[in-house]
Amino acid sequence: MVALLKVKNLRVEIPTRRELLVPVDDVSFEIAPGEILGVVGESGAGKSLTGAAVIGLLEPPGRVGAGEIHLGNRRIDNLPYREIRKIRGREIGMIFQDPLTSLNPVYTIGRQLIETLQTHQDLTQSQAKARAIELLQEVGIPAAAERINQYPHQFSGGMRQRVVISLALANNPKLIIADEPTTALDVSVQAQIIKLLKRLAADHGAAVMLVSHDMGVIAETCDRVAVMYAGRIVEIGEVHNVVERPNHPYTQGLMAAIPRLGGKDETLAHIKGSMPRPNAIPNGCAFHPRCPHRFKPCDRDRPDLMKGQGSEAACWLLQKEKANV
Amino acid sequence: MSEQHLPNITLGRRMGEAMVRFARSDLLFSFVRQPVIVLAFIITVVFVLAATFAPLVAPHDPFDPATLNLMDAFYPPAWTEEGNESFFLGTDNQGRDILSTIIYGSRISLIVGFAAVVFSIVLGVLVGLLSGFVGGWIDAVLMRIADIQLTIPGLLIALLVDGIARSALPSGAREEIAIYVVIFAIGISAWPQYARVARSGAMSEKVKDYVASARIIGTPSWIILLRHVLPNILGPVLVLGTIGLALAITSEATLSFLGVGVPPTTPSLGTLIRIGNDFLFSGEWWITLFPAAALVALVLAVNLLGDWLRDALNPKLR
Amino acid sequence: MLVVALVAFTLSNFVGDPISNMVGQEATLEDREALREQLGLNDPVPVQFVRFIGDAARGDFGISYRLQRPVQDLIAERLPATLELVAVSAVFALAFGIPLGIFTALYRNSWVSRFILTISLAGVSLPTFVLGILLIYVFSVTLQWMPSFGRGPTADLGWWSTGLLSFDGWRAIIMPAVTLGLYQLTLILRLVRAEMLEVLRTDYIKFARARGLKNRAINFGHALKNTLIPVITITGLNIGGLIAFSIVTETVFQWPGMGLLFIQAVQFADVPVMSAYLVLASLIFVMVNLIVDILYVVVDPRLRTERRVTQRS
Amino acid sequence: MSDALLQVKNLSKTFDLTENPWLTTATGGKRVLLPAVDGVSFEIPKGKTFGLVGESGSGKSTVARMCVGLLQPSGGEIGFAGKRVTSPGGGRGIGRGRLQMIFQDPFASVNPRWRVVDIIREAMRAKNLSSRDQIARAGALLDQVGLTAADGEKFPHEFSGGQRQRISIARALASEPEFLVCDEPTSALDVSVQAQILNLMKELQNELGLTYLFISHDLAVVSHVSDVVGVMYLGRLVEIAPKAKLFEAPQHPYTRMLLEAIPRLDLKERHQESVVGEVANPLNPPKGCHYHPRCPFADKRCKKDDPKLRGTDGMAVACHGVEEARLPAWKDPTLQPA
Repeated sequence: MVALLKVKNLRVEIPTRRELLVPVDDVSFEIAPGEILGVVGESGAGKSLTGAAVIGLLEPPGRVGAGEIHLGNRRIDNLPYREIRKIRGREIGMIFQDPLTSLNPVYTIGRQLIETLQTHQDLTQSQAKARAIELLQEVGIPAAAERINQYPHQFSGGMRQRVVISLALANNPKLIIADEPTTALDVSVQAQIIKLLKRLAADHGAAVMLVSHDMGVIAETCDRVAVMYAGRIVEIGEVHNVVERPNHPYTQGLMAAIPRLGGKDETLAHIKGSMPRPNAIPNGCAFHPRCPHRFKPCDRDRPDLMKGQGSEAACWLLQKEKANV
Repeated sequence: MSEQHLPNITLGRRMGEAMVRFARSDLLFSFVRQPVIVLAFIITVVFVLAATFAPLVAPHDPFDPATLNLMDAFYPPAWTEEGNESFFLGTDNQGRDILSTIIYGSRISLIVGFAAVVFSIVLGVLVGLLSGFVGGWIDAVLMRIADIQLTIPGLLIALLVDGIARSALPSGAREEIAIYVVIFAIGISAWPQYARVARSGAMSEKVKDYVASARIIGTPSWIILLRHVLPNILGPVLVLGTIGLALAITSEATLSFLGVGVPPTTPSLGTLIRIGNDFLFSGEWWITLFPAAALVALVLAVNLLGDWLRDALNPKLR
Repeated sequence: MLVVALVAFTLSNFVGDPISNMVGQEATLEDREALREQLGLNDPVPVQFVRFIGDAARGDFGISYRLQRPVQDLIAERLPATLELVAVSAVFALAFGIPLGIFTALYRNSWVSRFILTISLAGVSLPTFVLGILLIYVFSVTLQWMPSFGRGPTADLGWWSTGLLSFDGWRAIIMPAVTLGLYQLTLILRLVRAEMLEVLRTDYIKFARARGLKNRAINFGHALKNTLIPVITITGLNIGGLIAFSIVTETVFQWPGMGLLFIQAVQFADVPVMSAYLVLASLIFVMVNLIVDILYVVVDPRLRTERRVTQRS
Repeated sequence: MSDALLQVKNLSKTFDLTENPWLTTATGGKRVLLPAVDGVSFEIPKGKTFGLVGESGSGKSTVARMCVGLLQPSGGEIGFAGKRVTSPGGGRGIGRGRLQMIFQDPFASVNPRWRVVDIIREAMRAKNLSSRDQIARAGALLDQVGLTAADGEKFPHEFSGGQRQRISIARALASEPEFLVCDEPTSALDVSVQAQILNLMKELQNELGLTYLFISHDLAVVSHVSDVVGVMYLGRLVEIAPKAKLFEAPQHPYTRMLLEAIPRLDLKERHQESVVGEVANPLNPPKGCHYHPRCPFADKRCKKDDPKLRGTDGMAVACHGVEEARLPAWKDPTLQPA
């Protein structure tokens, strides 16, 4: 199948007074229509910046330093403002982390929905309103016709996130970027929002890029997953492969560090140290100082993604095995 | 307990480290990158130095009647045709050297400004800390007072306090203590601002977990207040204080201009402008415009510093 | 209000001895005592206070010691001049301050914005009276374009005398209004800019961009309304500042308003005028605050419904 | 129970959130009261870990803060080592330093303007140690939590979140406590760092014989560290059980719902029918059983009567349905993919 989103060698740069930071480097991935790709990583891995770069919303002075982003047949990373604006909300929808702050407090949700619809579609006021009510019903807001005239503060956290989702989906985008959509929510609400997101993506035939730090959420939701570390993808593949047979030592450590429900009293496996700051990313494989399996090439050469068992991983161990065979 | 905490051996080393930290800090970095700020800093330093060493720096002593000569009155600045070499910026109606009166006037202005700001910071921070940290009805009462005062403009408060103090005091004492009255009037008119900043700082700090931790350890409240909370709210207070200094200098000048500030015997910049204003229409512009320029330069420099300090210390604006 | 009334009353009791101001040095002790009785100064303090409140409520503040005329007549004469000055200044400050604030926030890295900001800092640093003197020196003394003092010709509309109906009246008000309004303008400009920058960083603005809304809709629809909420408060407070600084401006320009009346009263310890001024000024402050509160509710829907209490787990 | 180090009996806390207390009282208006904790009882034996789990608004943090004396209970009592604690302050009532607390936010829990060594030494005030001894001991503590003595000279901003949490732990240990209250100590940390901290806490418990009250919203984390787990909902304890029991055979419908809702690595499709609704506004909790509006098994009685926590053998549940034995058996979502 032809990929909907193609990201090739994406590099995000943030010039600061002292140095040029490169929080995302050489990131490549594809998302097929209707597919849900998870992007997982710990804080500082560059996963949210990758999402922002795709929709062209990097905060200045952040910028795309190199690479290409294609949506369908069109390259979108070098479009002028007028063009990329038309893509935002129309072809790519985005959902943010905090439903409490994502909605403008001084306007009714109806106004915000109608405005979003009319920006991209030729609708009359009453058509737009009817569509807005439909959208609210679709995301499971009871009594949508009345609640459309309410302000965001009159909704609970879970309901607000539903409103945010309806806004992101208002114009039937082909791609949805969801940046930690459930992190600010309680577990029980999180489960409902994930379910809703999956259902809507399927109904609308939209592809989803789900950015999260929570491997459990990713495992439940996604078809494929990309694991990021220090600005690079270290492993990418089918979710069940990555979860069950991770190839990269970082992914292996990550999986072993997650406490399991009703697990035994054993000590959790853990990786020593922590993610490097973006101004101190080690040479070679960025993970090598923390890696229990490092050997000669690791601190010199940066590994590219290589085919492993089930998934692809950026680790010299895979190369060594191949060479040995 | 801090002295006991820091043995002398490490003190020197820590100060050394602090200097290194400052040299590497963003503060210094953003300072040297902006020539305007460096200039403002130099102007402020020049004013402070000139004011401190006024008797040494000023070419004449404008308040020594022995050296005054009415024959010297109304000399225009030295570079004009009728100018006199020894009076660089000219003289006023009593033959006083304008440059010297400006130097002495800045001294008064700076003293009043500094003292008023220190007074309102001490009062405001004390009230704000107490209000924010203790909360409850003390907070309600203190903040209500501050709110009421905030709705009344500072200038009016200062005028009022000044007026009451003047008439309540015997006329003989007025001249001598007029300067303290002005300091008090300006200081009292500005405290609510510091109180509010200190209060909101104290309120946001006191719910932080390091304060909770100190409580669990059993640290007494006043130590928590002084050693934990106070250092963490001082930054914004000092920024406000810098801008407040400019405001206090302006207020003093305004009061003096209105004739209710410091007495003409020890004129501040505002008094000088007031005196000179009478001669503006008759063409002796230098008597009022030079003190006015000095005042604006000083206030502008201090404002620039305060503005820069606020931006430099606010991580969100970087 | 009551607090101010108390202050004003205290003022009238303790500030100097009005009698010695009213009568000359040669007046006899009996004359003084008679005048004291006539003014009610010998009554117990609470009685005086109640009478003061009662009189003030009816608009009666007594007789000016200095001018020997009823204070309310003096005020009625002077009030329109001050209110016109304050109104023109406020309009001037808002009309320039808000747009410039928005501009400098939206184009915050352009050199025009930096220039405006530097100028505005100069505006903050320029004391009102110095600005007034400079304007007089440049436009009245040197260029002789503008009158240096007074209101120009006024027209009577019932009890209100206005200077805004003639060209000369406008010519007379421009310099005082600019003098008075410039400081407020710079304050408003800097406040609008700071608030706007703050709002532009919020998540809902980011989300609005992600929905592809047009820049116009984001900046003027979403950001501006949220920006104006705090601006309203400060502007309200600043009306008070305008009234206070009208004292200075009126002194510089010899503008025949209440401020000038007040400062002359201060110099002569003319207590009835002072207390009348204070009561009136605080009445205006209270009214402005009330209007601000009402505007707040109109702009911010969160205040219209019951407040939600954020909970801690 | 005599071997309980901490006993909590019928603990309650109501916050008065009335905007203007005097005016409201004077005008006879209604006060805004938040019943944050309502009749909570549990015991923690020496050397064990009691986990408290719940969603936002459950009151778990309030319980923690009352245990260390940061908040004064509105009702009920707390006993420590057999003595009733009446006064607050981790210690004036108990003896300074026997109880300590570790907090959630590693950025707010240490004073940014203090050096690490001074942060740790503050907790030694009560012990009469010379400066030299204090510094030596601070170094040893830093060593114990996986940092070095040299780190003591640094300021907090030079450390990562996980390292700051280690500093917090070192500070808590400085007064040689027997009991540690841990309020979401790993919620702000990344998974790999969380594992480090959880392991460290376990090691310390084994070495020093510490007793923990461990609070978290994350069931998996609580299940990992605890011996006994209590589940809270809107200020009430709804179920207490030894860890294994709770996860194998949860009784309360709320506990069951949580177990269904929590995302798992090992399954993609499963049944989540009972996962509905949101936590009600704690200012106005539902009558009767607080959970009844979300409960699939609620009946008339649930809407009216408060259920009492009943049970034996260290297990207890507050549910009319369980009491009347009308709940279906628990089906683990793992075993029953939908």
